[in-house]
Amino acid sequence: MDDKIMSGCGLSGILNKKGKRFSGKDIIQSIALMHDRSNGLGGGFAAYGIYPEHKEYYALHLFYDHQKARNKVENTLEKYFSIKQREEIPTRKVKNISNQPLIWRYFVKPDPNQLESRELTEEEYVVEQVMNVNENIAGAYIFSSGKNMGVFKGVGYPEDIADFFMLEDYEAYLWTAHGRFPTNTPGWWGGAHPFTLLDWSIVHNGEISSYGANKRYIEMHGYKCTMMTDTEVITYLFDLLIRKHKLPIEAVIQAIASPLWSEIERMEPQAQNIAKTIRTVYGSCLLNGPFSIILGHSQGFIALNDRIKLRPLVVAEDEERMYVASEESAIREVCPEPDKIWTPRGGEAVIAQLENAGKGVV
Amino acid sequence: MKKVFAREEYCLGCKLCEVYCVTSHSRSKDVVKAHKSEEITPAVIIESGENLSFALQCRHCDDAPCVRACITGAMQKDPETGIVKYDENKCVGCWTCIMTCPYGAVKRDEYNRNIISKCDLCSETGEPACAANCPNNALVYKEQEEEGE
Amino acid sequence: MDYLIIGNSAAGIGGVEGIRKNDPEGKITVVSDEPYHCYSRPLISYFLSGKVDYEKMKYRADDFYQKNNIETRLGTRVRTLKPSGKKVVLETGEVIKYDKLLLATGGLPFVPPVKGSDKENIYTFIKLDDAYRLKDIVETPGKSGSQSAVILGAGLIGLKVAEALAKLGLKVTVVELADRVLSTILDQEAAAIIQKHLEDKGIRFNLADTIEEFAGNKKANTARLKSGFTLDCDLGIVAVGVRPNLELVKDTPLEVNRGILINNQMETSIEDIYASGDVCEGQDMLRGTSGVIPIWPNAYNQGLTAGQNMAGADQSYDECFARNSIGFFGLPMITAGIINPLEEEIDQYEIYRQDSPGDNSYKKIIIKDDRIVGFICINNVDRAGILTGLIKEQKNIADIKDKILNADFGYLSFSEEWRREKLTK
Amino acid sequence: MSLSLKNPEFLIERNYDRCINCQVCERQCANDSHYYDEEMDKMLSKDENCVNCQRCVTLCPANALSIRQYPLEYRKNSNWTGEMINNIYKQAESGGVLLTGMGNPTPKKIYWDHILLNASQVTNPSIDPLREPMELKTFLGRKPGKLEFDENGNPFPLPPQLELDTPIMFSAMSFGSISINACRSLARAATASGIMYNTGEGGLHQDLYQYKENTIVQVASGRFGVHQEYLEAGAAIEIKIGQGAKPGIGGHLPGEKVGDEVSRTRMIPLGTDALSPAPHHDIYSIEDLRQLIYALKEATDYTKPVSVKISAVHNVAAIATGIATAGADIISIDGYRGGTGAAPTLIRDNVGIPIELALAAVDERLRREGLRDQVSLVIGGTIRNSADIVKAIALGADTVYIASAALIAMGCHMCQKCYTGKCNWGIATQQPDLVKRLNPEIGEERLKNLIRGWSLEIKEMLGGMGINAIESLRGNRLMLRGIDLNERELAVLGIKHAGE
Repeated sequence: MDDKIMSGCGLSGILNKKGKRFSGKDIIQSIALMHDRSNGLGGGFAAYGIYPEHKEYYALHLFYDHQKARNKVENTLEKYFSIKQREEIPTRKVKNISNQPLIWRYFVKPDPNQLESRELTEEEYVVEQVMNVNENIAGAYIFSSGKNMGVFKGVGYPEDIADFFMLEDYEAYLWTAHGRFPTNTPGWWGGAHPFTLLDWSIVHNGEISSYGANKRYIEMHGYKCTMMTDTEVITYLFDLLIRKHKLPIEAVIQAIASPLWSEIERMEPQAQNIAKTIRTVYGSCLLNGPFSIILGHSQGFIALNDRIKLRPLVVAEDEERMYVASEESAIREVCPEPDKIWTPRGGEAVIAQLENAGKGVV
Repeated sequence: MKKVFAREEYCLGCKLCEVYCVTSHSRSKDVVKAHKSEEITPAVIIESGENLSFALQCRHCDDAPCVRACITGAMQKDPETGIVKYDENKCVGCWTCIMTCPYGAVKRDEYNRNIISKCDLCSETGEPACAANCPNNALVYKEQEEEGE
Repeated sequence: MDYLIIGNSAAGIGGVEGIRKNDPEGKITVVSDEPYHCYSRPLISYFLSGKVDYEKMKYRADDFYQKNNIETRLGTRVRTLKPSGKKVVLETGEVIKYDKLLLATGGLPFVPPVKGSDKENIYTFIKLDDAYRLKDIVETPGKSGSQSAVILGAGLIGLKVAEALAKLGLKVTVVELADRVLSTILDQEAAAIIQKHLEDKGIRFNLADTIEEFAGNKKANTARLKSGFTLDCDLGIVAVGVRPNLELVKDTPLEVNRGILINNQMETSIEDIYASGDVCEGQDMLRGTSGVIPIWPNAYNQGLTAGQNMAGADQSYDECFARNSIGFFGLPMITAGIINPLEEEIDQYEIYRQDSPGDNSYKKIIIKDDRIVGFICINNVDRAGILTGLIKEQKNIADIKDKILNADFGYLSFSEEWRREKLTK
Repeated sequence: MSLSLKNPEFLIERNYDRCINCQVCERQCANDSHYYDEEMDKMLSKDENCVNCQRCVTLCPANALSIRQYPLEYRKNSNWTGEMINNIYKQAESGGVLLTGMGNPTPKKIYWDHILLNASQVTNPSIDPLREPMELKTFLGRKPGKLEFDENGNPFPLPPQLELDTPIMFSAMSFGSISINACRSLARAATASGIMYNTGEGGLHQDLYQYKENTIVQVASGRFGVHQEYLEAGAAIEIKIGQGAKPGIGGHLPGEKVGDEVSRTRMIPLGTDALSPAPHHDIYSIEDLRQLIYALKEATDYTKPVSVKISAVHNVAAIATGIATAGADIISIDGYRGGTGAAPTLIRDNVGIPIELALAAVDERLRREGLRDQVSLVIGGTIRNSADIVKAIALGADTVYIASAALIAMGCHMCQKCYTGKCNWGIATQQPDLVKRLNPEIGEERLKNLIRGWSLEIKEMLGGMGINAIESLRGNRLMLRGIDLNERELAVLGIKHAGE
């Protein structure tokens, strides 16, 4: 049983509601402004819409510590998936980035025979295999597993990581970014944000005091917490509640950032019943302690604060775009005069989604 | 007015009310000294039978018969506090108050001084000593209930 | 409203306090032939024996009249009462008009026609002046030890003065026509206890006898008894009783029997004239008859009731019955109500009796129709008021009669319901 | 046997400089340990009668009394301690079972004292409960593993839940073992504090039906006082299989404690011993338990959660899993140190396992079986303070039962003489003059204060951890560290050692 990793952070996100893709320059500029919120020990980005040519395939991003691990993983992948394409993720040499692992990506589909014999949904099958690799193959780590999206992260300041992965060359309709300030030095690329599972990506600033309770709850539901980070647990909670339990997003928010009982008491009867029932059943999902998170998914993002707002979070809207960031300046850096800019209350989720969002969770 | 009321269902018959009554009316205000070196008659009357007991003090009647009967004017009802008190210096020990009190709440001094002993609601400290020290709240200092309550 | 009160003792003071309960403003005048601040008449024997001084005699504080805004005419006798003009004329010639009048003139000593009772050294004993006079005599240096006192009457006054004189060292003999002491308030047994107790303290008794003559020159020196005995008599006191002081009303149309007749509201037969105390005759609640009950609490209560009614209230006092708390040489006794039922009615009564001769204790409770009508408690008088209360309330005690003599008789002896009713209010 | 070898256990010391002969001690001692000697004009004592309940010491207005261990020193011997020797004297004279009262007093390891709590520093803020909301509300009852909504967006109704304002309940203590005034105190305090009290196995006195919303009615092997109206008189029903002080045997109420009211309430003849059978004779297996659970649910129309209470015994984790699958909504586990009322001494001191280990094992097992979020877990057996509660919840409990602490709050001085029925504090007695000594208003007030004080402390500790809702503590073992524990103990508890 390892100790959990603590960290403070800066985060940023930009969505084009029309689904128009744009380069990584804006998000890099925004997160770079909050340089001081991180300490060079972790930076990362999630980008949605970057692989339109492979959009039917799960894009697996992997870190390998060594070739042996890669061989093992590829054996496994070949057994359970059909691999459409495999390649090293292009990077460039950057002064401040060193000790990088081997970084590969694979566009895969589950092997139909295997899938059938396992009697799982395609997504569950993928999750199981991701968990399997991450838990059982030493020196290998799948850090991105969604379709038409990808995570790019590593040890370094976020702007350096962006430079390293050449993100200005990618185009996405949704970007989220994260700069990390961990209080210990794991020096491991997998520990950076965003953290993902399938399409879900989480960037998170905070310290979840309820981590132990959340972790044991989520583990009871078949998840393996290998990373020992809050972010991992949060990702799994969203995955459980949204994908597996199929809860409406409002219910998920109420489970994760529950209203106070005193607020519930003041609600209208129907709302009160809903809130009370959710808290009764999902008390163990309550994220307690300071946090702000941006949950990215194929249809948009959800930005959320802890219920007593112990961490900063600002949201803005301007024409086609929705912005979210730890600091207002990080938004104004790329959008000096937004139509609307505000600070959501604690526990109040900001749900930003594509205008033509149809499928999926929201 | 506020008076001390007994709740027999909780009275233990321990007679601590007597002990604290004596102490409260002592010069020393010390339990041990009050009993060992002062001569004070407790103003509480404790009735006890099998499994039942209660403590009784002067009821401080609105229209107190003892005040009306007192031959020396020693017994007076304080118009402000409602407390029925007596002036030890005026009392001659004629016991007319004992004859008159329907509660039997006036006692003769136990040390053969020709004076009486009765409750003065010693509430300097906010609550008479008997009620304040009753270990089971069998004596409560509270407003008189209205008729019919 | 102008109030006039004639009398400055229990009934008069009761009257003042009754008026002031309802009328803090009206003018009150108190007239008394006695020159003193109101004092406690029952204490005159204590005053005589030196147990209390004048200060302690005062029935109310020095500022009583001032505080109650009373005009006083003390030491001034009322010469005439004129009900038709609603006024009185004082001996000084002053005329005082009144709207409401309270007659609280009290009683006068009853002096039977005993030969020689007008001699210099034969006294009565009901007022402070009487006490002063006696005090002066007995305190004359060198004389008291050798003096012999003869007291006619073994009632309350006679015995109290006997006690006082005995304490002062006089040789005291009490002569009483009845066959026992305190015959109106004690039965044979109780009287014997008291008599014995007084005898132990040096007082001698000649019962079932009376004085034929106080013999001597200007001063009597011998009392000759009907039985033929003679007693040395340096000092004689006639204490056979009091009678209502009716001097002021004898020439008025006020209805009078032995005393002024009043109803329970203390009203006399003339409107706006009230009477209270020893001067009047009220209903005895136990006997159902009208009579004079000359006891202090009665006087005060009647005065208080009269005063309230004079000031517009509608009070009545109907708890009139005999009751006495008295003691001799440290032996207390309390008695109330009917002590000696008439011989012919004796079977209507139940009598509970308890005595313990060793310590002079005696208790007797007289019950009629399951209700207490009278009691005697000697020595152990504690909580006797409960019995008095039961008489007043005419409480049916059928279910607790067996406990009535118990040492711990009290509220626990009653039903919980009754107890709660009494104690939780 | 004219000569008893039993020696006094206690020595009554009286400071005669202070004693005022008020006789309060004499009047307050149901064991006749004090008396006034008229000839000597002195209060004297009979040490051999003293049980060290401290009633006289507490009520003595002159502070003239103290009670000490009787200074009886046998020759030093680690095997044959004074206690062992005295017990043998007792049994050699009585030929009976050694009886005692209250929980296990032997010096066995208390794991609560080897567990330490965490607090926030820098990386996340601690929360100040005096300024910020701090939520202790807890629901007990079965919950669906996942919540489903109808077409109108409303959640399907949950099975019945007990709603607690704070994660503390008064554990089962029967009317009979404790006095009606003790029951009243518990019921009223539970009502005022928004928690539950538990009737124990003695039925429910008519006066207590009014506290229904805050009552758990117990059904035990004796079925004393169990009838339809009784089952409906609680907010929940608890089947008692075992209790911490005496796993494997049933409750025994001596006939002396079966007076009028107890006899009526239990529906047994006056003055007869109320002996609960060791097992439920309709439960010889887990499937029998299931039948009883559903019989009770049927009887109450599925409106009340059903709890099953067991002693913490060796294979408690497996048993608890069985209970969960048998349909219980709440599992209640009573540790071997716990106990109120009477028990055979050697059973109390030697049977069962510590609640801390049982709790850790059960919570872990239920999680492994995927059942923990569906069933509620209540534990008891020496919860001595609020820190014990915080540790219990962090180990995995939903809420705790307290009984000894509740009795102590009402005045119990742990003299362990519950079985005599002569409790001088009016708690474990049916003697009317003694029962009266516990004024339920005072009992209620003291219990309310205890619950309030402990709740405030729980809030302080939660706030220190940076948590503002009790559910975030539940099972949060990362908030715990062990000290002076070996690897096995740490592993069973599922916590790390301090410094790790």
